[in-house]
Amino acid sequence: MPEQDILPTTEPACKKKGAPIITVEHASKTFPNGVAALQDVNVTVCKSEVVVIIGPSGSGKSTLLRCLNGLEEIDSGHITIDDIRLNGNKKNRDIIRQEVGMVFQSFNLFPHLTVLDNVNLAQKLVRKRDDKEATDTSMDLLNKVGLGDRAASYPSQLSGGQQQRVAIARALAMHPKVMLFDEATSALDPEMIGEVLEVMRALAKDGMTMVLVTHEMGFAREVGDRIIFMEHGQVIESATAEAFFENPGEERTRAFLSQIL
Amino acid sequence: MPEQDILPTTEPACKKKGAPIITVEHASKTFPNGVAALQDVNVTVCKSEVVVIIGPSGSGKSTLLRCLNGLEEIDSGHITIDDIRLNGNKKNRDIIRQEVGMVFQSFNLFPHLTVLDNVNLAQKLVRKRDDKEATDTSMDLLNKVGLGDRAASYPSQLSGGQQQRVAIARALAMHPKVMLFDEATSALDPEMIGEVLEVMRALAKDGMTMVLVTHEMGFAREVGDRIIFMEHGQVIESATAEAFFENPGEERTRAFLSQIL
Amino acid sequence: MLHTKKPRITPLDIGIILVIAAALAAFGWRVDTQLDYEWKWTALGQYFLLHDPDQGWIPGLLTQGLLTTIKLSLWTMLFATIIGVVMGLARTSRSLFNRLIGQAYVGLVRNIPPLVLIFIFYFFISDQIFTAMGIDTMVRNAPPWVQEFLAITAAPVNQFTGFLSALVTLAIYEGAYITEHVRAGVQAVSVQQYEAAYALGLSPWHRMRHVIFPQAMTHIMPPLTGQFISTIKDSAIVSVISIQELTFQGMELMAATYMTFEIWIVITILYLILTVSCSVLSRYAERWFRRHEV
Amino acid sequence: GKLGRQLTEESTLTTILKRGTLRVGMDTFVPWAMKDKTGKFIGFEIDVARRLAEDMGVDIEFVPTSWDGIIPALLAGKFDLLIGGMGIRADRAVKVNFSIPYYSTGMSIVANSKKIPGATKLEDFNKEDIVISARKGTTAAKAAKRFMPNAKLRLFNKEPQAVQELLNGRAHAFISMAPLPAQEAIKHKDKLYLPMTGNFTNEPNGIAMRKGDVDMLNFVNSWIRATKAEGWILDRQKYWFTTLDWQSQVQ
Amino acid sequence: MPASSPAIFRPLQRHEQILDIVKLLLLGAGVFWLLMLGEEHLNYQWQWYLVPRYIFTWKHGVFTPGPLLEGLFVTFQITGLSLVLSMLFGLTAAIFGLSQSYVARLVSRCYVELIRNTPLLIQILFIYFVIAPVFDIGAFTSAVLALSLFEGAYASEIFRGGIESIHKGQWEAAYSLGLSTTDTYRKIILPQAIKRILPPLTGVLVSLVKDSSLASTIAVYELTQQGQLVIADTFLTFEIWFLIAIMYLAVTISLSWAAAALERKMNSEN
Ligand SMILES: Nc1ncnc2c1ncn2[C@@H]1O[C@H](COP(=O)(O)OP(=O)(O)OP(=O)(O)O)[C@@H](O)[C@H]1O
Ligand SMILES: Nc1ncnc2c1ncn2[C@@H]1O[C@H](COP(=O)(O)OP(=O)(O)OP(=O)(O)O)[C@@H](O)[C@H]1O
Ligand SMILES: [Mg+2]
Ligand SMILES: [Mg+2]
Repeated sequence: MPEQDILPTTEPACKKKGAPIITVEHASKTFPNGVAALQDVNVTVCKSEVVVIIGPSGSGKSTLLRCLNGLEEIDSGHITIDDIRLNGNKKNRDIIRQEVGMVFQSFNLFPHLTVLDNVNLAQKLVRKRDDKEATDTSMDLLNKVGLGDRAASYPSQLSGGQQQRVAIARALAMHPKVMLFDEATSALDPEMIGEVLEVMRALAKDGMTMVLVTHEMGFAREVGDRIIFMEHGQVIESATAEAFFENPGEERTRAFLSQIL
Repeated sequence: MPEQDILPTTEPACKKKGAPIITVEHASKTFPNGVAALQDVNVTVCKSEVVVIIGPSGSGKSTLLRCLNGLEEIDSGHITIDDIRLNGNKKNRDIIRQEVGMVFQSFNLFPHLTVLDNVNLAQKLVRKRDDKEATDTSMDLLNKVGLGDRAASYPSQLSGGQQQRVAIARALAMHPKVMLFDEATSALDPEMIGEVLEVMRALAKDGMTMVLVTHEMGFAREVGDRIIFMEHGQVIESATAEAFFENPGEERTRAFLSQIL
Repeated sequence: MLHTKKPRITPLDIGIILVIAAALAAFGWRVDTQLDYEWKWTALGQYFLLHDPDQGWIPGLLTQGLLTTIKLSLWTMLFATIIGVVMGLARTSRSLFNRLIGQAYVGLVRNIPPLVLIFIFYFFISDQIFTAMGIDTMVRNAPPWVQEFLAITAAPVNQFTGFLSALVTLAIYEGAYITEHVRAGVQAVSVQQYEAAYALGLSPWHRMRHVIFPQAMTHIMPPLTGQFISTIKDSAIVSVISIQELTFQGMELMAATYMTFEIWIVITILYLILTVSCSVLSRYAERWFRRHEV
Repeated sequence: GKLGRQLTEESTLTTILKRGTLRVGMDTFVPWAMKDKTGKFIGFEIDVARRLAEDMGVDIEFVPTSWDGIIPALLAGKFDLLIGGMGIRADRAVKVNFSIPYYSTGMSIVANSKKIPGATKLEDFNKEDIVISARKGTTAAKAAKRFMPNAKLRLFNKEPQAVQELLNGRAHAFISMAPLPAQEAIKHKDKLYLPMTGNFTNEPNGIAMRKGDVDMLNFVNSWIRATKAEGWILDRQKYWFTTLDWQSQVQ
Repeated sequence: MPASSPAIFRPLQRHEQILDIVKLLLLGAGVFWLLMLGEEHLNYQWQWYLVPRYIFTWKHGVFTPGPLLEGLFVTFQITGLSLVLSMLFGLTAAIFGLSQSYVARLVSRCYVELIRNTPLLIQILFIYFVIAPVFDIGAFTSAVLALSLFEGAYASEIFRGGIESIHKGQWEAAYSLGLSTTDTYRKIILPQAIKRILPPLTGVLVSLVKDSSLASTIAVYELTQQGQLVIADTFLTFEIWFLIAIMYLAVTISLSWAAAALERKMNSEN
């Protein structure tokens, strides 16, 4: 468990919600091409909390998210998820990947598998569930996202919004402790965005811990418990949604919001 | 010279402007796949007139334009440009192609040639100008479109708006009697559109005969002497810009405008 | 595969190193115990450069073979490119006649083993054509400076027709592959480029010459240089019709000296030197053709 | 008469004299024909061909040709005469004309002492588990088939490959025209031995040329008779086949 | 009119097509006539009637394959075995080349470059005369080994291209679900890559059939070797060479057709 006193003052001490489940301490990452995508980032996410990361393009939002489930490795600092350190140890990384679900902007469904198989696959291979158990879980989730009747379809036969909902179901089927969403709606038409946001809203209500990157300020405000504003690989501001939008602490944040809203 | 009385009533008799330079009479075209892209189209364009063609997607606007410089052939009807018939006769077609300049939506610059060579090429090969003469003409035009200093660049080193302006200079270098623009700005960013429209505006002022397809109603209204509204391969309405936007004659036109504006 | 980590030693590295080490050890042990072979590396020098009391230093057998291989490859590539461009354009032309000819050519040549092609060409087709054209007499009666020139650029008079047969066979064989590269390259140029050229009033020839072909070249260059490397390799096969190129000279040498292993190894290295330097050169050529891309 | 003149006119003999060069087809075959260090051809057949050209008063030119294509190459006119240790055989004579034999030789066999020690007669090799190597398209291959029909035959494009096969212990024996087997046995005393001294076949070798050319045939036959009588051919045979003096030219 | 030709070309009219086909037939006739002319000059005695017995004999209702047919069968054997092996080599080299292990990438690179930069003829002879005696490998095995190493290098580039063409997001999605690298290859990447890999791989198969003719140089009794032996026995040089060419053509062209059909089927499935 990370020591609370090393966290910067902008980070809450998880009073309202549960204990911290994600802690990022002094995380830095520089890409081989010299871009410093993360610079001394400190973030704490509490259980059942919904954290929204916003910021201009290239500010390191995706990189932070990708570091959280080990798709990228940080150069220095520490990331701890559910008391497990992501420290280059392969075993730890594999456990964390199972605990953390990720939904990508471009869906990344497996095009050669049916919707059901997309959701079943990792359950069988990683969680070692048998076919019946996996299918039960999958159908349950697909029904929840409103796609029970499309289980036998292939991804290419679905609309973007439907594909994104399958991607969410696929991640949920692993019963992750944390869900990460990277601009999960920005590849969608306006009317399809609605469907996906609906699912995410329901998840938030159910108490799922979520970290999401979005450009939808309206949605951020609605579901976000806390908003983190990033720029140039640094966390500029971290505040409750209300405080953030009503009364941003930083000059830069204000400038950004005035542009967007 | 076409007889005036065979033209439909919606076509003007070129009173204000010069004599008719383009006449399209009963032109029809059906693609091998059965799509009737043009159905009995009649259009007259007078010298120095700027005609804007608008209409929903797939209505045959591009096809009409492409027929005007022989990129496609009509199945029946007649097209006469500057007193020359486009009747499948190769010699006529070659003359007409030199008289008619075309600017494409996707620029279609030659990527392996510098900006200057792009503008020079056809002058030297078709108009048989020597290098000095061609370069003088080219530099003159490039300066006019504000790209005199980029003559030695390759197209890939230019922004979209700059590329489109080179394409215009390239077409103008042949001293065409008529310029055709097929959605010349729709592949561009908003700020780049401005640059290109500026050049087209200047051309219109100089008295160049132009036929353009655009979705920019504001621009259509500003530079268009006459607006032609097409749908399903047919000309639905043809009227002065003022009359067209203020008081469209047809129900269908009104519906279209209400959607767009 | 995602490269998420900095390079570090993985179990796979260790496994492979072990396997390679084991294989080498086994090979060494077997060579030592099983194979009765006397290595004579030092004797190889004279086959590269030889001191002759009368003529001074002269190229040895292998050097001669290497030079022939280079000359043959260069000529082959020149003619194969001409054939390939003509046939490639035929394959992309509007005329069905041209396309059918291109198709028949490519289909026929690419589906017969080169070994078989070479025999058929050598004994049957090229021989008839060359005899009919009287090339042999022509070369023999040519003035000395022409013969000298041919000897330097191609082959000495007495081997000229053989060289020409090999050249024609190889050019036709490689030409079929270049045809396909050219076709793909031309077809990779977008239709819009044709339309732009057309709208400017360029004639079909000018369109091809100034707009389409230069762009197609960017696409054609990489496979074309690859084909050049193949040509060097494929030229080995004409050794079966006794063209005195590198492989042939090597085999002759083995016949005389029985230094089988040394000579195979040296020949392999010589081919490697040729092809690798070729691919280095080709990289520069490709870059030159791509200079308009930023 | 007229016809006779035409025939003479069209004879290869006339062509050679007009051209001033005799073109001779052969294939590398130690010590019949091979390259020395400088790339010049040397060997028994080479000497014969050189002498023939000299006597005709023309230049000589060698056209090395792969053995399995050598008869078609002759027919196709790639060279005028085939002087390459070709055994006179009826089936070959269907396609080409042979001169009278200018020398005779025969097949002999050399065996690997580890693989099959102590063999003394051909029957020892006529077994199913015996592998015999030889060169493709030669009379050696024919002889192996005739005398050892039960043995397995492995045929290569060139002799060295067939010999290497024997040295590598993958063939029990190697058959070729004498004296190659004997010379190999001397070179690799520790590994190879001669199961029997002398040859087990006797083959007359002739010079081959295209059919229908009486003048040429006549000329070559006369030349052979004359040179043989001189003793020159025998002398050359001795030098190339019984001594190893020529080795220094090669290595 | 193939779809690949620029749209600017007007499709051919029916009569133009017929005219072109007639022109082609005329050309074919012309070439044939030239060949006949050359043949006359050659003074070669054609004996096609002797040829059939070398393909097969049919006596008293008993079918006996001749040497050429037997050779063709061996060619098939070499091709089939080499195909399986070369897929194995190719896939291994491709996965090595894409792996994170430095040594694996180096090995894969060296293998592919070495093989692609030296003549196959040299490789076959080298393996048979240098490597094979050391490990006591036979001629047939050597041929199969050389051919599969050779085609494997080309196959590996095809595999690599196919695998790399799979969008990076597929790897990321699989990893973020906790799948291992092996599972990701097995269940996600290869099933998708195979569709892009299969068509160019059929090219490898055609090459294998053709290149197997080089096995004749190390005394493997496949089609070319059998042909050469028949020629050595009978001097039916031209007849046999033409026949062999036709036999190879028949095999390779039917393979190409099958490949094209396969490709069409795959495209229509998507
Ligand atoms: N694989 C990579 N290699 C090199 N640089 C990278 C890589 N991935 C991202 N970057 C760089 O790192 C910086 C941060 O990228 P990141 O994708 O995290 O931004 P972002 O905040 O998600 O932006 P966006 O809102 O556009 O998605 C950018 O400057 C980007 O160019
Ligand atoms: N080469 C072609 N072959 C077959 N059909 C075509 C072809 N080109 C155009 N069409 C069809 O002809 C109709 C008219 O097309 P056209 O491109 O002229 O429309 P448009 O008015 O320019 O539309 P947009 O505003 O989308 O550019 C469409 O239905 C189109 O699908
Ligand atoms: Mg991002
Ligand atoms: Mg259009």
